Amino acid sequence: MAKRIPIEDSYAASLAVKMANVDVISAYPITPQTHIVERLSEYVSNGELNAEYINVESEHSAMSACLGASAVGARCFTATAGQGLALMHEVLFIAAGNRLPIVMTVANRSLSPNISIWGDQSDMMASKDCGWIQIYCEDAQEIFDIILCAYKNAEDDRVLLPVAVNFDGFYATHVIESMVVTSQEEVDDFLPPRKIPSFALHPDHPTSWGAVGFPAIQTEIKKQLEDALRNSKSIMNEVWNQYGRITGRYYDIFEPYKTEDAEVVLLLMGSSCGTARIAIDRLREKGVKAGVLKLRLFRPFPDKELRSFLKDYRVVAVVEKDFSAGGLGGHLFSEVRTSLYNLKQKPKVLGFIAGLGGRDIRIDEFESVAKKALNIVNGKEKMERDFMFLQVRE
Amino acid sequence: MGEECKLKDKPTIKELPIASIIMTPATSRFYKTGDWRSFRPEIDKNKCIRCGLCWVYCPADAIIRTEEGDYEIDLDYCKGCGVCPEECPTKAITMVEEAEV
Amino acid sequence: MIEVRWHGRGGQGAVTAAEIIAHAAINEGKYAQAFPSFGPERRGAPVVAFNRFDDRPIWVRSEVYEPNVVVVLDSNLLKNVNVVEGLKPNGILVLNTIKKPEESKKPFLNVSLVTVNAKKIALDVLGIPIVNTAMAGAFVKATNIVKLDSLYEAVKKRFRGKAGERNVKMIKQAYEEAVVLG
Amino acid sequence: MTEQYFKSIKELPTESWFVHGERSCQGCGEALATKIIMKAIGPSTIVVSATGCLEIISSPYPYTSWAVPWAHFLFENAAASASGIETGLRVLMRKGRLPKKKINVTVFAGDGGTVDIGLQSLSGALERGHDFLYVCLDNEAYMNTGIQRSSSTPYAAWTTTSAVGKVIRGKPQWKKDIVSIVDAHRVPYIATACPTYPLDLANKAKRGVEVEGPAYLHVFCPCPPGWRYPSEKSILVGRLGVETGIFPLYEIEDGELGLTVNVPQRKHVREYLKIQGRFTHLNEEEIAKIQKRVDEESEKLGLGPRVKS
Repeated sequence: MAKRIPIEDSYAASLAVKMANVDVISAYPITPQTHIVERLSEYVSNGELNAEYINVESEHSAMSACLGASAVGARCFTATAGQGLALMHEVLFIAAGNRLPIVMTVANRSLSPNISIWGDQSDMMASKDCGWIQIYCEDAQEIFDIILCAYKNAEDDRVLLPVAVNFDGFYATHVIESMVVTSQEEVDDFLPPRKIPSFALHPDHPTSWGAVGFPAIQTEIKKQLEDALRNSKSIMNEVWNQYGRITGRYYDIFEPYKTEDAEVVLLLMGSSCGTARIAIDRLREKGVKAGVLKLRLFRPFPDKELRSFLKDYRVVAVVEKDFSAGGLGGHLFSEVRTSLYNLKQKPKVLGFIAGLGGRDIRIDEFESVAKKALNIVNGKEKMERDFMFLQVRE
Repeated sequence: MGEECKLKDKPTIKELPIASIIMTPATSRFYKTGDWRSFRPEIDKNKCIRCGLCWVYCPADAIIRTEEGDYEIDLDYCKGCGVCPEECPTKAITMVEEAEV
Repeated sequence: MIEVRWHGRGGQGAVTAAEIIAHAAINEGKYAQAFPSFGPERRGAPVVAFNRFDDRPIWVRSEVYEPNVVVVLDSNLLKNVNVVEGLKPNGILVLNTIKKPEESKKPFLNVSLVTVNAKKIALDVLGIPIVNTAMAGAFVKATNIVKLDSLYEAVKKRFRGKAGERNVKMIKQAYEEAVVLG
Repeated sequence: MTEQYFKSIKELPTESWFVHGERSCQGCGEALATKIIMKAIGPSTIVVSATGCLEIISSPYPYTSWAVPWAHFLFENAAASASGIETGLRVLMRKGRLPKKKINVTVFAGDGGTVDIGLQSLSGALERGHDFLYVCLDNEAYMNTGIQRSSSTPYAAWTTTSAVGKVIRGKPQWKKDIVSIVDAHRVPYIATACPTYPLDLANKAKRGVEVEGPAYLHVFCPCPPGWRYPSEKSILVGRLGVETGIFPLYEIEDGELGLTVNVPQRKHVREYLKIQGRFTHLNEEEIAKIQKRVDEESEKLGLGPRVKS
């Protein structure tokens, strides 16, 4: 068993970015992501990382500088959170549409008002349609591994898409825990320097990027992106398997925990998955057959995989730290339910919104959600709608 | 002009290059702006002093400097703005109405 | 699993102490977490930090509500903060105080009390009243969660050179001087 | 005095890197300026365009008027994107992944993309000191969207959003002095230019890419439909802008300001204003106000006295 080292989650991200040998880092400080780029700045200043760090004047420019650097063939990194991601919003689409394999970490943070530096997933969810591959991580090990895989996946000729690696602000940025570090030799072997595409911006082969998208071509342009995003799923699996063979740590689109005989499945993403697993253990001690499905990949959305996994369960309770204002509850809930809707046999899908603005979700709260979902499917309890807010003081 | 045939303003999704990047430089030379014109400039070679002002001032890049140092209007691209006769120091250029087809 | 809550003030190094001990535990092959109370607390304001220790991977990521151990870096906090809130029955309270051990025991009859005059040690060794590593020494005496040597290694990694040596001395002295009342 | 890279217009290359077939309006000052600048800086260039007229007219898919690599990403981020391009090239060359070569990273943006929505991005890039040339093609309004007022629109000018009415007569504010703002960043090279003076423009563009660090070129670009004058007058309008002192041509290299086109005897601003439809509503009082301001500015710059009219 390889030796684990102590590391703060943020620094696990920085270390992966360093070991990925990025060429350009362009970032603007925002809590709770700042530790990541502070450490990268140190690496660059110390000469431990042969890269350029662009101290931009906003997140909009952070992503814009990544566009330029990535378009000439550089491996680029940025990190942001909350308002920073919101400010980047329009630029995110350009990165995806121009097929630039930028990797960005998002230390998921609530959106203002009121100003909240604390974690929830509403930032990325508000930009979920930007064309990026979107992955949610739980802990330092996963952050480290997924970032390395993200570059490999993003830069694959068959993909060429940006990847957002999400993890909950503070809960998965400011915690010191332990992880195994893949050796630099293994990383170099797995992830050689980025191959500069033949169409990169360079005077030796002039190309024109971002031409006017007349009505006659915009449909094809958008569908081309959608196809690329859909296709990226199988390549991601290839990459994860390859990484698994090197490190022994395998990743998949989702990760079930004690779901085999479960009567209720909690479905969620991010740092609370572990807390939910503890809740499942406790429920099982009390005779409640519950399980957790941790979803790792949010874009491209794994609807097929979820259909085949979830179809025979009785009830699925989606717990998430975001919601669509005036819409149908949480974004994840909406998409899970939509994925299952046309099946003849399908579970009841319930949505629970919790953990907004960094509010802690306790073990007993996950237990209550599982019990409530069971009660509802058993007709012992009713919910006004299929989704609800938890943790609201009435 | 084989290259011209490859330019499709309505490509299928498979023909559309990645990220709709235009892979060939300067393709607008296949788009002739000459038909925008109602008046065409004509150079009187006898009056022309070959100063090159019409060439440098042509906003449409539609005046050709020949190897001999002469200047010719490239009617494929001339939009007929009228800048060249206006700026010609010897009044060697006049605008002539395009004949109806 | 052992869960710990640290009480201090912004700038006293409670978070650093929690981190150093987590480092020591992980380097011994244990699983550990250290994290601050998440927020923009400024210098001087009351802060808390947390630890978890276990022999198996730690999944839970909610805050610590029922600690096994509470460590207080500044006894002035006792005036306004209920430091033993949620402390498990038979839990341990590690207190930095200038009072005699017996004098401190009165309000904390249901917990095991460990006291140390960390301020004095800090002034002796560092010349400034930064008590966090001393409290880490007292914490180890109270719990035996990590070996002293592991803690020395972790602290030397955090504070290079002379500062590291001085902090090792702090830990050692606090470990020796801490009084376990039970 | 500007470095004389080109001594006569005939020394400009025959070849173009901003080529014909572009779809600018007849007599477009912006297209003309771009053509001349590209001739001056040549093919080893990467261009970033901000959203605007130039971007639209030069890239209707599948047609591009660029013979050099060109990218349009967004409206307000051209300087930041160029920062990334410049940095990316530098690091890839340092790491040996691209052959070492001088590449001129150049931005073309309109006045809106520069003085309004792109100002923050520009300021950031100037402060960081990227080695690039930023060209602002100033046609004094949002022409691409149909002649709306920008902060670069001159005082009293009509635009579709600074309408001339009974209460308000055109734009009530003066034109934003972007050159001074850029100068406050202490960049190595700043110049103003106008395509009516092609040699001056070409030499300044070349100087801009030759200096190390950020260079800023502010180009006065007459716009026939936006300024309301016939297309053949584009060169004349530019000339009158310069000869009246409305748009003086100078450069600031390492903090030293020098006029590059001297105007020994300034014409009255009326000469410039009267040929443009956007100023036809001006009364004597308004003209006098403009003249007074131009007189003050001209004196500071050392332009010649105004001819009596």
